[in-house]
Amino acid sequence: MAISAPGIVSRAKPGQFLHIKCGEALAPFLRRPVSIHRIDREQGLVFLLFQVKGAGTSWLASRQPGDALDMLGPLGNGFRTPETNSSLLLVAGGIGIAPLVFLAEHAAGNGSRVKVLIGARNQDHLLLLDKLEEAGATVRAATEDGSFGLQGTAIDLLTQALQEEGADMICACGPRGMLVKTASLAEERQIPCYVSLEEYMACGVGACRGCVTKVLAGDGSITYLNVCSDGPVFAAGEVAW
Amino acid sequence: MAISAPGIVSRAKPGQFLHIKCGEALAPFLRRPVSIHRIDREQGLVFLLFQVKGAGTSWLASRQPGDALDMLGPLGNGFRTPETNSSLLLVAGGIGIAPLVFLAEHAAGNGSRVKVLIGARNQDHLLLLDKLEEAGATVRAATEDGSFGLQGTAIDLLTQALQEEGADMICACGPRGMLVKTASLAEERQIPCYVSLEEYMACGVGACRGCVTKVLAGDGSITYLNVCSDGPVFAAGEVAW
Amino acid sequence: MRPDLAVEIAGISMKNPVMDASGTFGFGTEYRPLMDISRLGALVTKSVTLEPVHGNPPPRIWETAGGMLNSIGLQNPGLKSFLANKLPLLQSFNLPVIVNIAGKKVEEYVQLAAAMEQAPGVAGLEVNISCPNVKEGGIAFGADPSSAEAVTKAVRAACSLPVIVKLSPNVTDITVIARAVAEAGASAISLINTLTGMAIDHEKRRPILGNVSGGLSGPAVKPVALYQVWRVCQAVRIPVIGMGGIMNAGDAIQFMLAGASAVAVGAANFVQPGVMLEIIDGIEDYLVRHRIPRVGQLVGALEIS
Amino acid sequence: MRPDLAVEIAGISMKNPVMDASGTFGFGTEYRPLMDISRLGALVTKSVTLEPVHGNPPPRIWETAGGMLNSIGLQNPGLKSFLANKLPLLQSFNLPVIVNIAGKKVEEYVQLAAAMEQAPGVAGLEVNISCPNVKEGGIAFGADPSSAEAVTKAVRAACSLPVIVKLSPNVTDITVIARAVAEAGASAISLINTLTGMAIDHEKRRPILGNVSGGLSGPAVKPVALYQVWRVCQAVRIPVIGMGGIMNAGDAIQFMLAGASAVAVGAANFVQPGVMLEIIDGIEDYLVRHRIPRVGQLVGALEIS
Ligand SMILES: Cc1cc2nc3c(=O)[nH]c(=O)nc-3n(C[C@H](O)[C@H](O)[C@H](O)COP(=O)(O)OP(=O)(O)OC[C@H]3O[C@@H](n4cnc5c(N)ncnc54)[C@H](O)[C@@H]3O)c2cc1C
Ligand SMILES: Cc1cc2nc3c(=O)[nH]c(=O)nc-3n(C[C@H](O)[C@H](O)[C@H](O)COP(=O)(O)OP(=O)(O)OC[C@H]3O[C@@H](n4cnc5c(N)ncnc54)[C@H](O)[C@@H]3O)c2cc1C
Ligand SMILES: Cc1cc2nc3c(=O)[nH]c(=O)nc-3n(C[C@H](O)[C@H](O)[C@H](O)COP(=O)(O)O)c2cc1C
Ligand SMILES: Cc1cc2nc3c(=O)[nH]c(=O)nc-3n(C[C@H](O)[C@H](O)[C@H](O)COP(=O)(O)O)c2cc1C
Ligand code: FES
Ligand code: FES
Repeated sequence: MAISAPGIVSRAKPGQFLHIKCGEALAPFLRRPVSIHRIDREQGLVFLLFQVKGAGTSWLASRQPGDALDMLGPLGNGFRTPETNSSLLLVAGGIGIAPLVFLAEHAAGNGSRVKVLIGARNQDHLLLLDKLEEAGATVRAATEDGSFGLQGTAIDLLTQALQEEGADMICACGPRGMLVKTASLAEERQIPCYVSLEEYMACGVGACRGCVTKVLAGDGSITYLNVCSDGPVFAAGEVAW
Repeated sequence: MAISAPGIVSRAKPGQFLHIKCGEALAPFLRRPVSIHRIDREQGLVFLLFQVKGAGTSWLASRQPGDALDMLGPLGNGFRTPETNSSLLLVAGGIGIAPLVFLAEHAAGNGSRVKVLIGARNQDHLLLLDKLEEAGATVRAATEDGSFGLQGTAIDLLTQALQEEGADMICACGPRGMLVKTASLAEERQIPCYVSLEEYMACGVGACRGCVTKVLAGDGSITYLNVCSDGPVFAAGEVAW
Repeated sequence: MRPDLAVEIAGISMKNPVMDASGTFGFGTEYRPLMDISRLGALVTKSVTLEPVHGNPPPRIWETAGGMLNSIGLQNPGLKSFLANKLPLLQSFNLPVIVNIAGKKVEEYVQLAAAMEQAPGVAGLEVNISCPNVKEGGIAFGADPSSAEAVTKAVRAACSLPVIVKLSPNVTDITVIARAVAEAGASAISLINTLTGMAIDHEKRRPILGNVSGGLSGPAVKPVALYQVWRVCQAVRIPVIGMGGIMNAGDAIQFMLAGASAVAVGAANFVQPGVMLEIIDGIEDYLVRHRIPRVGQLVGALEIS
Repeated sequence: MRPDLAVEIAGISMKNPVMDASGTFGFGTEYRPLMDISRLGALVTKSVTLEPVHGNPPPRIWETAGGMLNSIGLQNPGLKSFLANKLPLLQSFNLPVIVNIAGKKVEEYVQLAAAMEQAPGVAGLEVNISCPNVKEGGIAFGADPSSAEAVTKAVRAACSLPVIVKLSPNVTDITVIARAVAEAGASAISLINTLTGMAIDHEKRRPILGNVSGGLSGPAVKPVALYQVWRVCQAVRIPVIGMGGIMNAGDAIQFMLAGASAVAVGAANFVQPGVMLEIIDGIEDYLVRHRIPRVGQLVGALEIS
């Protein structure tokens, strides 16, 4: 889905999200967080990629060309910009690919070597291979049923990739289980790793403290940070999984 | 709005209504009662005529050809069928014309002489004069601003009509104030008079007792009857205004 | 193998755990043209009082966000007419009939209970001590543990029918009331009745309901209902019938997981007549999908870590 | 002539009757990029406690029909950090700042009150005796008239700031609590805090919130809130700040007609940041349209026949 939103585009960073009012009246009540999937700076377009899950996303999916959308954003911290010429591994599970495409395009444009590892249930869920390669990224895919690429998961791809070559930075988005494994593989090899988390959200701007995730403070104590405003991207080592 | 509903059409009587689920999810919560405006027996079509007032009717107005509608009905008692060859005065205030068109067509088809008196705010609110005349009814109109017909109200038309000729039966639908006056004019002249009432409704089928109107029982005591199942049409003399 | 949906509440055997919530299904006959009523687990009547009650002045209904207010005021034809005109028809459904009774004084509950005991085909009583829409009695009995206890004891003594006491959610601690009625001999508890609320027309600067205040029900109150059912189920050992905002099978299962042995469906009937049958089917599907042989295994199966 | 929107609550002068509901607007700064905060009548902080509070485990938020559950658990940086890091920024808005305080013991409320009295730029206190999401204190104080009275008396004695006591709707008779705090010296009352509720994931057979139960707010609770505000306004003479499900100017006016002198907006901020400014404008439009010169004339102007 492409939306004209020059104001958002001009400020958008990879890993940030939009908080979208779905439905005309009170149902659904709360906004829905959706990552910025890609942007087109020249045309002032922001792209979304989302899975229809419930009332909010199915309303969103039924928008017609020309409809207006009420979106807050860009929100959140976004991924740390990789240093130029560094080598980057992006690990995507399912719809977790959404924000990583923006990051891949951004980093590749910055001169980084970007390899994207995508795990999906089957071929139908494998999205955007072409777009990523166009942007200059290398892509490896795995499907659970083996219908495309490796039969296995994004974690299998990551294990393989790390054996082959290593990386300066790993960024991941996907199911929590995948993030946990990514974090531990990265830690084993001491590679800086960033993960994008999800939590139910109300305000989206850090006011309500509804979207917290448990983190380890520097002194080892445990505290809660907002996924919406302190995240959604966290250093993997900081998260109390 | 025309809806294909052969099951409803085959049982529909003038004055009955449909109870319509508006909106896909929980908002709006309750169904909306809308009169059967006309039917086309051959094609199995039921027609609705409604004013957009709030969430329910605006959702209804935005339906597209081919959409499905969840409708209960026909519900309610409907108007008493006039005797053949009787003379009938129908008094409509604003959108109150909706059920009276079905009645006019039905009664005219039955050989009755039907005169329809329509009061509206202005010309734009004057609906369906042609359709009524086509059906064989005589039509008199009044607008508050004088932009069409008499400058005045449906009650002015009724007063005039009663002076000119009298009637065997009066049926009215419209704002409560208009119904009260119609009832008292009818009573003065001892003409049987039936009014169609409105009340907020929940079930629409007589189960919840939410839609009651105050009536005078035969013994002079006051009680509450359901507009949905005992009405919406009541003998004017029965209603405790 | 099809899962077993049957439940027994206070000696009343039901072929499934789904019934209507009192007052939303009239005396059964109103919905007959629209659905196969005999498929229900039980049928609960509108509240019956000793004398006929005219109820509150209209408007009595108002739609709210995710729910509705009502201020019917227990309009019903009274005991005599109920026995003569309504009960015979109810029996034709071939279902356990639970008669909901309401009174202004303990003595009225007693008379009603005694009369129902004599009447043919009454499977049990639901004692409404929680109606927010009447001036005397009603909620007053349900708001105070000692009067709740008094009504329950008196009804218990007046008949040998199963006595289900229906509680009001408008209290500080519902477990106190629940324990009081359990100790007073209630066979089961049902909850929640409506939450007291009001609506205002700001353009006219007047209350919308003729009775000023009314009772809130529908999905808007489901979180409150689930919480109170869960708390009551932990506080007492008698079976609980859960209700408040149930719109579909998922909602019904949530109440059972919270501890309810059966569920009642209210406002949803207005939105979708026949929804109770879909709920029965949906519960069965869920049991099949989760390979659970008996619906009773859901009761209180909520896992709290 | 433009109507006069100014109100005075317990000595706090506000240029209009609209403020945020505690906990839905953080400490003010979070919404600064999205709206002109200085247009509000007053700013109410998230609850501040003596020591930092981490709050409840996630999930803490769940959407419900017409509203939401939250189980934040009073997460806040504690008094010291509040005074050092939050209060100075709050002052920059040039608004009356009302600090919401919460404690586990009466003594904690007292210490908080005394500290706020010393702090520069605190216009008044809102005393939260109604949080359903903490194990100790919170709602326990608001559920019982004598403990509500004790907290109020102690805070009243500990400082000379206006003391607004925030009540819980989860009680049998809110007028009893309202009278108790009024007699104990409260300058004003605010209500409602959230209704206790819960949500269950029936597929996983687990509670959805990490804390199991949470507080319900949003339009779903508006009928309950309006009713309780109306009742409290008839029971006490001190001013009332009304809240619970206010989404637009019409809702706000309904609360004022029911007797509230000012209103607070909670969950609506999440749905539409800036909604409070639209509410202020909408109230002004309403007054113009109805030719009412002062907003105060709406207070309690509900006509009941
Ligand atoms: C920062 C962030 C970025 C996201 N980006 C994307 C994206 O680019 N593409 C995409 O398909 N999905 C994304 N999600 C998940 C997306 O927000 C949910 O799928 C969506 O909110 C579901 O709403 P619904 O009404 O369709 O489903 P329902 O299940 O009906 O939603 C019910 C409630 O749960 C919340 N909820 C449900 N699932 C999630 C979830 N995974 N995360 C947060 N809240 C949830 C909803 O917001 C709503 O409040 C993102 C989530 C977060 C937190
Ligand atoms: C028997 C009957 C037949 C009707 N026939 C027609 C018709 O043919 N054409 C037409 O335009 N209107 C008709 N109405 C009125 C129509 O039902 C309302 O205009 C409609 O319900 C408004 O819904 P809303 O969501 O658009 O407005 P809202 O004002 O948002 O509705 C809020 C609530 O009030 C109820 N409500 C509001 N106005 C009325 C009303 N006048 N009568 C009953 N409930 C109301 C709604 O059903 C809803 O529950 C009829 C009403 C009744 C009782
Ligand atoms: C229109 C209406 C009438 C009701 N009448 C009664 C009644 O007579 N006796 C009673 O015990 N409860 C009555 N109730 C309460 C319901 O039985 C039920 O407890 C409540 O509505 C919550 O369920 P729901 O959210 O599914 O509607 C009534 C509810 C509604 C909506
Ligand atoms: C996310 C959230 C956090 C809240 N935190 C507090 C709090 O810290 N202190 C407090 O007194 N009330 C708190 N409340 C209650 C609100 O101030 C308000 O009383 C309630 O939400 C009803 O208003 P609403 O329906 O407009 O949200 C909180 C409410 C929400 C939704
Ligand atoms: S959603 Fe409110 S703090 Fe993150
Ligand atoms: S709407 Fe239920 S009885 Fe008429």
